[in-house]
Amino acid sequence: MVNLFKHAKACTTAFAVAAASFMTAGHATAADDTITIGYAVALTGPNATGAGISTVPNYRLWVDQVNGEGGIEMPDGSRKMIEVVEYDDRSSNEDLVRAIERLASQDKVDLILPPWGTGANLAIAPLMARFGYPQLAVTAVTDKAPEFAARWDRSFWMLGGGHDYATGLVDVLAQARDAGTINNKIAAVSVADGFGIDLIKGARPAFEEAGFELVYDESYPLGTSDFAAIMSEAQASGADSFVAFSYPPGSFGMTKTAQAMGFNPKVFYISVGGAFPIYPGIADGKADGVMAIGGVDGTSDSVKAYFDAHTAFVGNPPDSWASAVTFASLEMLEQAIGRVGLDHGDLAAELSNGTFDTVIGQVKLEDNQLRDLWTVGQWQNGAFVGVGPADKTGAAAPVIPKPEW
Amino acid sequence: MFVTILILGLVLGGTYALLALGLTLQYGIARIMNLAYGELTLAAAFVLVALMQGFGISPLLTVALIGPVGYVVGSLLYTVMMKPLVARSSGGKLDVDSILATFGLLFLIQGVLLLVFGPNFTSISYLDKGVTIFGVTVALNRLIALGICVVVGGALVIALATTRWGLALRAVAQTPTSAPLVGLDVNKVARQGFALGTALAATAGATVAMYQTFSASGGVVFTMKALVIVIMGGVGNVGGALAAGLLLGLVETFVATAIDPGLTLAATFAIFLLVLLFRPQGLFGKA
Amino acid sequence: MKYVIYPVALALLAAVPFVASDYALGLLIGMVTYVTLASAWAMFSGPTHYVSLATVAFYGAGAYVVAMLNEVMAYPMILLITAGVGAAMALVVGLSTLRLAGVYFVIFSFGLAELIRQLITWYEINIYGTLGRYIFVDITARGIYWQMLALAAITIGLTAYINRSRLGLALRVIGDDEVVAAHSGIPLARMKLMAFVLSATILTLAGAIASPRWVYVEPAIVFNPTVSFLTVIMALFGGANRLWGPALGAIPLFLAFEYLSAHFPDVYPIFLGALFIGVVFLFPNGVLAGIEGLRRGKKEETA
Amino acid sequence: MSLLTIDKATKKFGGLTAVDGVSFSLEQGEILGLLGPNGSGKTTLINLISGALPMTSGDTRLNGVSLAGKRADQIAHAGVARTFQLVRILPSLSLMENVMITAVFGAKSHWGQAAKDTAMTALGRVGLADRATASAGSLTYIDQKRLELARALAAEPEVLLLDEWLAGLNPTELAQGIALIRELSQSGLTILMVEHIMEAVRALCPRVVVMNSGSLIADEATQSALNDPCVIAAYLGDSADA
Repeated sequence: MVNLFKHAKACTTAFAVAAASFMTAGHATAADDTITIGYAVALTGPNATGAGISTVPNYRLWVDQVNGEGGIEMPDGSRKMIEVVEYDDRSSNEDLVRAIERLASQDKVDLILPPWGTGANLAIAPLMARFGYPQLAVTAVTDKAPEFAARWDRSFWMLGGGHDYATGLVDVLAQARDAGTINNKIAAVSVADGFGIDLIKGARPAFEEAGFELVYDESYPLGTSDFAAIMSEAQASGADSFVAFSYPPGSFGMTKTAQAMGFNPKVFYISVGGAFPIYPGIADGKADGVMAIGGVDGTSDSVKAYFDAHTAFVGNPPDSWASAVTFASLEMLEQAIGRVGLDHGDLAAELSNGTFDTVIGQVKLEDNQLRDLWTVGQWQNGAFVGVGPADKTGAAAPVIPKPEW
Repeated sequence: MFVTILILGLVLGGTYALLALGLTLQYGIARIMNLAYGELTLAAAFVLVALMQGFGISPLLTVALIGPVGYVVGSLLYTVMMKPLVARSSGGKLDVDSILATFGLLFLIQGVLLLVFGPNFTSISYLDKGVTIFGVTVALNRLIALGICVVVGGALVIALATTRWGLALRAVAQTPTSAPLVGLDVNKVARQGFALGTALAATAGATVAMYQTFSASGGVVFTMKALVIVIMGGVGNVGGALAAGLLLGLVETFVATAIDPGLTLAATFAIFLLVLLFRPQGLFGKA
Repeated sequence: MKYVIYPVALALLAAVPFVASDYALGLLIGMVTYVTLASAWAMFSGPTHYVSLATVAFYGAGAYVVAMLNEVMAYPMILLITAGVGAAMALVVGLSTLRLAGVYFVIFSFGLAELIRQLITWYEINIYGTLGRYIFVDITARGIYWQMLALAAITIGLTAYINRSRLGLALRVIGDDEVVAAHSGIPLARMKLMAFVLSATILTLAGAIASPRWVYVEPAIVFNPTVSFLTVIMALFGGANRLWGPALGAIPLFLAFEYLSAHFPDVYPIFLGALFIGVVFLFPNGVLAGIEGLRRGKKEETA
Repeated sequence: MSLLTIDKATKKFGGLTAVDGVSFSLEQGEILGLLGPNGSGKTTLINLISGALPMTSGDTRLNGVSLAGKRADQIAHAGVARTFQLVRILPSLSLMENVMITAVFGAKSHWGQAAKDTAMTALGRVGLADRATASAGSLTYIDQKRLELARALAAEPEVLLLDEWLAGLNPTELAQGIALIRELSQSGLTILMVEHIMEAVRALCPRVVVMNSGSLIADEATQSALNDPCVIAAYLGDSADA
């Protein structure tokens, strides 16, 4: 559960740090013993919720850690402290684009970290390409990642596409069905937004191919707050598996509604929000067995260390999907700088071809994309762990049927 | 299926109606179209969660106690912010002024909420138990909201219709210019109306916190929903708002169950716009 | 004299990109965009006092038209179609809503952006089959700036022309008293509709021109209600009844917001809120009128 | 043919009939008084003629052309101008602009210098010509009334509807006002005036029509109407207000 007071404190401190760091940003580039890193993310507006979980805390944590170790190591073994230039894009792509122009042409920062969101990352991609900065887009889920990686050759796409997650889920469900644990009926709902539509479009043919029958398949508008009608329809559909391609308000609302009405499908799958640290609190401590998008290696020590560090620095653990990947992308950047320095072309080449040790294990990009991803996770014994793909190192066995609420 | 729609719809409608009661009072009596209404409800929701997590205070206690707090806040707001506007202008100019001023208030409260509570989604689990009525399971916390709505709304309707105080409120609501002629202190009555509206907004917000996920930037959604209901019920018409809220719940549930969940919001807006265009006095008002 | 000053000033502004940095150009684009939006908004809402919160409904629609058509036709053609779409939308909306008075019109316009967003979402999902479109148009930031500058000049020029025309007089009368307007022989509906359509067409075009900078559009991104709010406050801040009022409101506020988002991101909404309240209380007719009032007061004192 | 004919004009508000089958007519150049106790439907009738309210049934004809169902601006354009019982000026406009609008949007559709000339002439007739550029918001009550009349005159109307234009004036102003209306009438303008001030009615109107409870109860020469028992009863029945 979020501790509101603690959060407020963390927020003000972070704000003070950011403000202080900005004051010095103007002449920072002149100094040789620092490197300036800039980013523009949503600190206010509708995107602030997403950025506030997956992006901003990780950026701040990483900078804190690196500077705590004396700075980023350069190829010659020297270390440079990181100075941060942080802007608020107010959840508007127009403001975001301008902020990137500002970082690149006014502040002349050494590196630019990406914003939160698919649309935001796409909006800045042409600019980043024009200025030559490498762009490690994490919080951008798009099936067109291969196209984009080819279009802007210094862009890297780290979180896959809707199709990956949809087929990953179908694989997990197909195994359970083949084992006779669940029937072949699926009730699916999707949020009427780019993300939800991408996923359901990927899932429909995948379900069909695997021999599943979609007995309930509806989308609901962004902003829906009441799920009683949808959930009672899903319950009446006779499906053993409930699948929601949803955003946090929907994921949370459906969980509560299912609990209240005693809807106990054998598989209960939700999307964004399911891997958030506040989820078990929302599920009234009964999160075990709930599946959701994403996941981390539950057996990995580095993941555990990362979670502890995040909790200590921010006040709450990270989410178990995009956060770890975000942090890993920063570690990649750090290691790439250590190998080739700050030249953008060399950095991009190294990111593209190199192999990196990160919290999520050894990472090697394929065609500028991270393909070795957790697609399905599940709450098991109070932790959210990756269960699919089943052949991925550290994959836990899915618990199906889910224990009743 | 009919029973399901009826019960789910009424429960949902109850939460909607509760949300709209305060707004209709504020505009009906105080003539202030308060666009910061949703932020006021949000503030109450955050207070409930903070009290529960920080001090272990039972949400139900907060729901009971936040009304009076809201009344005081509303009274202050009216005196400091709205009264000068009312004193300066009336009619259409007041409408525009109050909309712009409360717009400012909207951002102000939102900014403070962001600063204090952060941008993240907030959600608690409280009384998420199911209760079965005629074979349909509904969440207890939503049922409580419906109960509060029926009790408070019913009491308001009766009080407005039968008491001296209610008569004064109605007199000011109908003809603010001639109310002083019969010895009514219009400013006082308007302040009471605005404060009462704020109290209801706070109560509704605290109730919302029990069953819904919310974040600091989501207040406008509540304002929009309340506005739709207020317009449907007829501005200033408490009974109308109650009926319209329940009706909207039924319609949304019907559309989600029988037609397509994707069209629930579209249906809401369609009804809203049709009422605005053809019966701006509301579904239940006189022509 | 002004027939010399204005073209020269415009030419100078048009030449700025040759010396400005990318960021300065970005700032200019933003500034000119809001000058256009606020001026176009004031074209209708200034004299009539019909406060419209529907700016983003048109601005966003313009962007969406570009997103839908950028792969199938040439850019100038798209702009023409955008203007047509904006005018048609405004005609439909105007015909049905301009008889609503005061608060009802405000509420309606508040809901309109949301309605259009819902309709486009529904259309994209059910007819087009997916949500989110890409704009890959070969237009540079300079190109966008020049187009927006031209649109701003047209908007202000058109406002000046309207102010001196029958339409302008009719709108001012309507803003003061619709009953008198009608009894003076002013066809209320036609006059309001004309101004509304002109204003909305410009807003739609502004969205179309600005959109290539976004690359990817989705209803939630495009129909950002903040655009409507900022437009209103900028126009009112400068003075919606004056030719240069909206522009003079837009530029300082835009720069102030830019400064805040860099230095005090967390207090930006608080500042915006305080500004709204301050304008309503201190400058009900805009800063320009406020300054004039002060000056007049001083003159009278000294006289 | 009469210039303006009111034919069975009827207005119902829900169950209440405010104007009930009223018929009368005005000849070219005539000045006719419309009398009746408060609430008898006089202003409603003026509103029906000027198009401020739509008729429930009945018709008005100007020069034989039906005005029923027309909007206020169309009726104004056809040549009917009016003043309002509660004076309505446009405070944010100058006197010149206040008056010019009817010249611009009235029957003649003047523009540019012609509109200004028409407006100046109208302002001159009511004695406000020297203050043409002042803001209308700064005027005294009597000057606001004058301004409103000037606005009606600048429309160069065929029929002028005056709704208690003389109410609220002091004796000196009243004498001026009566003289002004007489002058307008003598210049050939057709006038229908609602008036409570009997002194003015006697001085200006050879003929009156009288309404009570929405119906027409008298249409005759002023002297005989004021002695008509029906009319007296109507006024006495409502003596508190009359």
